[in-house]
Amino acid sequence: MELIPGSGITINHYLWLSAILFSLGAFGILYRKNAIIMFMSVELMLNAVNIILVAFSKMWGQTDAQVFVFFIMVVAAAEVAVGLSILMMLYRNMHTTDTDVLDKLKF
Amino acid sequence: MVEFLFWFLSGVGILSAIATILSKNPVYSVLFLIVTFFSIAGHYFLLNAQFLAAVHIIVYAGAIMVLFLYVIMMLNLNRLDDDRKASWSKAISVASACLLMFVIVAALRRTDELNNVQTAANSNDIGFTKNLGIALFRDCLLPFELATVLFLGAMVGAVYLSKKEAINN
Amino acid sequence: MKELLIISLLGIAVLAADILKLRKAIFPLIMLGLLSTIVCCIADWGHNEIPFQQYGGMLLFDNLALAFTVVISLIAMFWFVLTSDYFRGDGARRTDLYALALFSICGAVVMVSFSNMMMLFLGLEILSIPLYVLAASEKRNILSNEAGFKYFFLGSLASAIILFGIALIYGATGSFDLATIASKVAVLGSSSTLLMVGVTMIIAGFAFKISVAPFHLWAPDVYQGAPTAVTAFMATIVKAAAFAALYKLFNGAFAGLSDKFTTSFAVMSAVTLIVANIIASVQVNSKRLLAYSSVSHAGFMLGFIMMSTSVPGKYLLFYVLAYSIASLTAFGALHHVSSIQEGDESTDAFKGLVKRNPMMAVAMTLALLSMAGIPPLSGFLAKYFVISGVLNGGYLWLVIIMILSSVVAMYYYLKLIIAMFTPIENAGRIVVARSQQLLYGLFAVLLVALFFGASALELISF
Amino acid sequence: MEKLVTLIPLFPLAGFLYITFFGKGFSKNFIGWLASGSILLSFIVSILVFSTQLQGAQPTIIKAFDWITAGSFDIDVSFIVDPLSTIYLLFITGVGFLIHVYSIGYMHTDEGFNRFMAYLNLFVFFMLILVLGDSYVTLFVGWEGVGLCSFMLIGFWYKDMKNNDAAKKAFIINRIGDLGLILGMCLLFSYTNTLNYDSLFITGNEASSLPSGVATTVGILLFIGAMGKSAQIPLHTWLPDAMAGPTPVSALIHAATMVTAGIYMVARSSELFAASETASMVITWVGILTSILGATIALTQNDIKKVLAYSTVSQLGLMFVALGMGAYSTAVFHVITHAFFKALLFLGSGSVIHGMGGEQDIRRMGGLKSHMKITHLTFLIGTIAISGIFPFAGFFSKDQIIAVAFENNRVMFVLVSAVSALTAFYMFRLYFLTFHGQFRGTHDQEHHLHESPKTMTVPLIILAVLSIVGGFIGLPHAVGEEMGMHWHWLDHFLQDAVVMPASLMHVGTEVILMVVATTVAIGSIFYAWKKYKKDGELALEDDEINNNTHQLLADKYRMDELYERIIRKPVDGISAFFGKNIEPKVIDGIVNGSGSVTQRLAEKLRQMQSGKISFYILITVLGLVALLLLI
Amino acid sequence: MLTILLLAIPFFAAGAALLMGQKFAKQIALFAGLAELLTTLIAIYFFKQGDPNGLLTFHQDWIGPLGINYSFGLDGISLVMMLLCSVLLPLVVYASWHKSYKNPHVFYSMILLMVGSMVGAFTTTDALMFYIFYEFALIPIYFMCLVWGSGENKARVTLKFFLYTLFGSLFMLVALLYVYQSSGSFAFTAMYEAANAMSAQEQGWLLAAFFIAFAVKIPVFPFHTWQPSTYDAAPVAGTMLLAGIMLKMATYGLLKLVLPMLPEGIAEYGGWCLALCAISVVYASCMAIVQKRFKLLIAYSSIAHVGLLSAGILSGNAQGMQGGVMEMLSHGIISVGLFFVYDIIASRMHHDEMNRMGGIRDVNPQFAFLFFVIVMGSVALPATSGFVGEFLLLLGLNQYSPLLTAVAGLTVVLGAVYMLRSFQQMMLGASNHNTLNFAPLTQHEKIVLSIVVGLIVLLGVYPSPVLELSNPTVENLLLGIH
Repeated sequence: MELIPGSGITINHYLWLSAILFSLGAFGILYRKNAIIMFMSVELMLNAVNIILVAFSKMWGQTDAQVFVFFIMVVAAAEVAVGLSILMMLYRNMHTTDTDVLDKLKF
Repeated sequence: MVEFLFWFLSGVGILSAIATILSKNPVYSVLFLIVTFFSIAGHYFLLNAQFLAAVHIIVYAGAIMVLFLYVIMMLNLNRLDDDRKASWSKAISVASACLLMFVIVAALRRTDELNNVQTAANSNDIGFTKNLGIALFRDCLLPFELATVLFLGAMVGAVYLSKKEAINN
Repeated sequence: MKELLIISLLGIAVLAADILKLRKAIFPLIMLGLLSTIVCCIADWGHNEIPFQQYGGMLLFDNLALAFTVVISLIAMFWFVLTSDYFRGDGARRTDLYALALFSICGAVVMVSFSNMMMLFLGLEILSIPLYVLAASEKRNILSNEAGFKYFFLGSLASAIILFGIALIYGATGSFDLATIASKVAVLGSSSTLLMVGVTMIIAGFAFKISVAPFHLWAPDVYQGAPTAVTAFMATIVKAAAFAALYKLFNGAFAGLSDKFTTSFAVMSAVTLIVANIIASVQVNSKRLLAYSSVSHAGFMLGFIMMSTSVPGKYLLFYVLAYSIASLTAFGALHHVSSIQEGDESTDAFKGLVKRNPMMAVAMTLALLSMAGIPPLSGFLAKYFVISGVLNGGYLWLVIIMILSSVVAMYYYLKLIIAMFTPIENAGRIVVARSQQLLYGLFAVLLVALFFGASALELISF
Repeated sequence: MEKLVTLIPLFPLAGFLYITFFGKGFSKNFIGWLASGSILLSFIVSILVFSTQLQGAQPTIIKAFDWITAGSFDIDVSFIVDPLSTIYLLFITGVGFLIHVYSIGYMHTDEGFNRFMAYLNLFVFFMLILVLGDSYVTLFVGWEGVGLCSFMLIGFWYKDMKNNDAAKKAFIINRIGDLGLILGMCLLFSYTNTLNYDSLFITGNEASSLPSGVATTVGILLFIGAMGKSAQIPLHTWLPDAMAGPTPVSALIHAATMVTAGIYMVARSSELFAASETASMVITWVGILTSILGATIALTQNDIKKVLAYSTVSQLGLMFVALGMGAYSTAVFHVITHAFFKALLFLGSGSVIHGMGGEQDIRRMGGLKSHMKITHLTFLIGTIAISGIFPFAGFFSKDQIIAVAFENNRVMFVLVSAVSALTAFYMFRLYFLTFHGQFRGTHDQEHHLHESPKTMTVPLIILAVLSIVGGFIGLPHAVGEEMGMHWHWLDHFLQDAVVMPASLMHVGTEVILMVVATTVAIGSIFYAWKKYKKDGELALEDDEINNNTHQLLADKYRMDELYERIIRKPVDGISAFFGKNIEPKVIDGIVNGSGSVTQRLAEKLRQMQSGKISFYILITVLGLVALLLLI
Repeated sequence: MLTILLLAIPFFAAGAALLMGQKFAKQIALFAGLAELLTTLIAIYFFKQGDPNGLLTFHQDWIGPLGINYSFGLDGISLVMMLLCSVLLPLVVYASWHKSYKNPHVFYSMILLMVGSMVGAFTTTDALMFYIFYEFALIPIYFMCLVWGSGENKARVTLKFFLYTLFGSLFMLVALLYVYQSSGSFAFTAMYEAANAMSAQEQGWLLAAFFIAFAVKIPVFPFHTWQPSTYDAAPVAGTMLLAGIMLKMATYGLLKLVLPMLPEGIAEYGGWCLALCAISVVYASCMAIVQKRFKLLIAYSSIAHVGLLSAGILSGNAQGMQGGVMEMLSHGIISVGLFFVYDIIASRMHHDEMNRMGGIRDVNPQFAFLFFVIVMGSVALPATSGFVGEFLLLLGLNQYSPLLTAVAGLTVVLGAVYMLRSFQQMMLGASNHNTLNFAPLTQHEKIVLSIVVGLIVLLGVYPSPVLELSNPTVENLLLGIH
């Protein structure tokens, strides 16, 4: 049945949407080697999760999913903070954000 | 109307997401990503999660992306040329991403068990600040507190890493 | 609940102590705090009413949680003592690292005691984010940077995957609460693709955290790059927490489904064992070698998850304890040995250890033998529990693989042992702090004592 | 009275132990007489025990102590007293005693004197165990024990590797036979569940209840054992080499006693062999072949002891012929007479060698009869006895064999007669070449020539007497009647112990056969006399041999070379092949190979750990996909 | 209680030796050995009494729900094995009395640990316990070879040895667990019942697992390649323990676990195992023939003998099993004797290449005599312990298959070939410049050799005490089998 009254939009639409966004995020990190862009792609994946969560909370008529979305945002923020600082440190040492340079550790 | 909005927002979101990934200049990517976020916020509105939408804009567009921009500026990375990546590997990445998408979508295509879930009557006002607040500060107080620990940890970490030390190895 | 409070406050207290110029007090404070945590756990033992119901039952300190908390705090204490020199350097650094480690431990405690997906996710992140920093904490060392970055990046990818899983499960069951999920799962079974996909995603995400093939690729690199102390932390506490969490999920929430995933687990475990052991057999860098061995142990422990419904959690606990002590010993010894000879981590670094520090050598030898699963060392029983469980499940082929792989494992452990017992000339003694020396002795004793003390498992029930 | 039997082996054992552990420092005479005395004691006891049997006491079994118990398998160390064992006791201890005494003189100058005496005692002990044992297992103890002693005595002069090789050869070839014996015992046990004579033959009668196929197999396996001990084709090659040992050893072990153990064993199992035609036939043919082979080789040998050795081989062959044709008592009869005259001959040759200062080649002798009278006389008696001239011991026993052959199988009869003709010839060849004609040795040998001391000559004389009268225990019917003595005494005596041939032959034929045999013997003796005495022909030097048969015989049919080629070389070759290729390359190769394969695999696999984060992500994503597909 | 005492003595002694340090190590070890021997004799006495007050059994739950228990019991067979351990331990210790090992306290505590674990394996009545001791015995011997061993590639050799045997024994673990699935307890009796209930095919698989485990340790062709090199690398005391006692754990396992558990399996598929054993008899003998060095020759000859031993045991009848028990004892004593002889020669000549010796008998007849008796024991001459064992084994094997008996029986001939050859090469002939100044035997060498020789002859002439000790137990096992 439809999620939003008076429209043909069912939960499945949102499932697909978030699935697509999630996969796009994955595509991003696969496709690019630049750390910054890859971070962004991860953020994209997180947001795909957010969307579907909100949609579900609408479906079940419960708030906790939306609260969860808050926490996801919080975590995202924290991650970005740490991640970017790591990135900066890396840049300081290697003068690049190209992840393929990072292969000292292997085999 | 709603239907049109859905399709429009989705289209914009997806396209700008693709743009984010493909654009050479990181600044553009950031901007495209912000567009995506806005479209997502739109979806939140559609789903009566107005407050969340607002927070979303503030946190992501307002904070996170700014942080990104700041870093990009600071490291002045305009025009990243990572085309050195071999075309076959690009092909592989595209292929596997599509594979992932197909698998997930295919898996989620038939979700019959959800079709008989009645959308709750109150589902239009759960997004209100009041309800959220109640939920947040009664049921989810503990996670909320823990989030502070998380932030503290992240902060300490970020500070620790950003302290300048020269490399010598 | 108290336990969580103590540890999280401990982290803050450490920071405060730094500000108040009480650096001397930090170490005792930590010890005290962890000790009191253990005490609390023992005090709470047995009464499993859900504490702090007003928090919506976000946490559940049942016996499993308590036991794992005890183990984690214990390991943490050992870890702090063993790697104390890692925290040296200018005071600020010291306190930061202490604080980060403590926050991470706090996350671990959350992960063993959660009863709600939100807490699981938060715990995971609280555990991981400080750890990313710790992995990269040797800012001058480019390898450490690389390790930190890889760990961080793949880690956040994994958490994204886990999140998606959680979301889908919520979609299918309409709740984050484990109990509710469990009841719903019992009804839905495997009919709901949403649920199945969700669970699979969670498995994938956790497979990353516990470094099981094919999601293990980060582990050797990160273990090698990160400072040895941090590696020890990751190999013990993080693994313990992650496995506990996974066990909780598949023993509780997804119990109804777990038989659907047995095969997947079996395959993953098999691949892990084969790949990790075989690659380990040609490593010359002992740190990386130990990293691979820890991956292979993850493959073993996966057996418990696979059989979560039939094998009680205490056996997982035993494995975790036995393995943690062993690898603490190993990594600790490596830490000390390599720090003496300008960071030489090759297996030759251990040459003549038996002369240079007999106690350490003996402990290390016992640890390696225990990891290989030779009786009468705790490792044998640990592996025995896994194997018998898996065999009960009728996975003879997996057992055979486990067995063959542990022969290969024995091979590379013996390489280290032989190195330790090959005499070298002009071997200076390796001097470590008295407390650490004692600790090695303690480890040596524990490794044997746990074997004979295993009957204590009768007393506890979960 | 029978209880005493346990003492019989104990005396020699005690002698052995005493000499080995406390023998130091005593004079050679003391040691010598101690050793001999111990044998004498057992001889006396043997007579006592024997007398009980004479009075026709039932066969009894005297238990010493438990030995091996395993389920239904229960073997005690216990001794059987019956005609067969007692008669063996008599001549073992008797001849044994004489040879001990002889050795005192013969070995007097050897620094290994004590050791020698100890070994002899030990040998007698084991020989007694062999004949007294009440089961195949106890028999086997003696069996191997005498083998061991023969090994030690052949290699007595161990500093010369040649002797050691001879000893090793003897032991190993015997071992091959023993393997047959062991397998025979195993098979017998698995069918009858016992290895005691008592339950096999005497009270219980398991043996005759065997299915004939099994009986044949067991019989042949046991006979293989006998082949080894009693030097039958193809396991005969060790006996001539065994002459490397001191001459008394050759006399005692390799002529009188040990080599006849095979005959004892077969006679002991007579019921079993009687139950199997095939086995008996095999025995007969092997026997006659060996006998011919021995006799022919003996024709050309020039080493005095070698001649006697081959003659022993041939005589043993004859005994087996008798056994094969079911005349067990006859075989025993020949064993006894043979013990007398062959011991006599060996001791005589020993005395000659002693006199010649170690020279053994008859081409270097000649005309000794003037120098050593007693030796010459006794040796002559022995020669006549072995040639089978009436009324010497050899005559009766050999005649009995010929008679049996005549009855069963005419071909066999011809062959046996031929053998006895050959025997007579080569023995007299030996005799003439040694004692008649010119002395052909070196000058100082001639100067040094002397008759041997009393300790040597007295035994010679006694044995000579025995070789003359020994035959009377088995007088043929006719002769017996004539002389008013009771005939075939031995057969009657043994009839409870061994199976008897069905019919006793007609007196008339008996007489004819005797005449024939004697004439044949006389004929060949005359030929030998003409050839070597009258025409004074001499044995050829090795390089003078110009015809192939002669060469072939001189080379003992090149049997050793044959074995060298078909057994020794292959075994060594295979072993070497295993050692060089199979072991390191194949078997260990697989083990090590598995290791190196793993290594190589690892080298491949670790490439996957490329260190490139993008690759890790790819794998992660694909892994996720795989998992999703797996459900 | 006595069982616990038996078990405790070596382990405590090990601890004591470790703590008492350099000075008293060997004294402690020797004393422990003698104490062990005394206790064993007492135990035998009580066993003869029929164990009126249950001194010979001990049971204590360990991990009940998992069916693992500390449970020990002495029956006839294990008493014989105890006899073996407790006779050899003092002998081995005393044999290396005048050797100066570095860190003797560790060395001797290793010896004691090893013996202790083997005592455990022989006395326990719990299959998993058996496995645990079986495995644990590896550790001390491994370190003995690694630290006190000789040879430039001892590390590689011992590594191979460890991995190989571990690889084998893990199969046993699987098999045990598999049976445990249906038995629910690791107690021998329970395991017997459970396994007997299984189909012949299942039993066949279990047999394969067990056989690999034991065949590696025994060792049986083609799993033997670790053995000669390891014997070579190990210090002589270690070699004695390896050959004397350690491999007996495997044959004991065949006797106490495989035979009663898998009668049908053996009936169906046992032929393969027996064939392998028979082959290894011949093969190892051939290998022994081509050896140039005495120690390797002994090593291979040991393979040949234990091949026959395991074949006889697997034939699963009274004679075979009794012979097995007897041969375990005798082979233990004889191989200790032979390796001690090797040690005497090697320590004087500083090499053990046989063709470079000769005429030692002339210089040292006493030694030659003692050596010769041991050789005769090893070629199973009657009136030596070797004969009693091997003859019974052949009797037993013959009831399984005369053909295999004929093959395995070749040891009678080939054994004589290589043993006599080596004896003559080293001892007989004329003494050359190498051997002329061959030092006479020291007092303790004489004592050890005489004890060995005495035991060989005694057990050969009067073995019935031993056989009667084990007979009732064997009968019981047989009742279970048929």
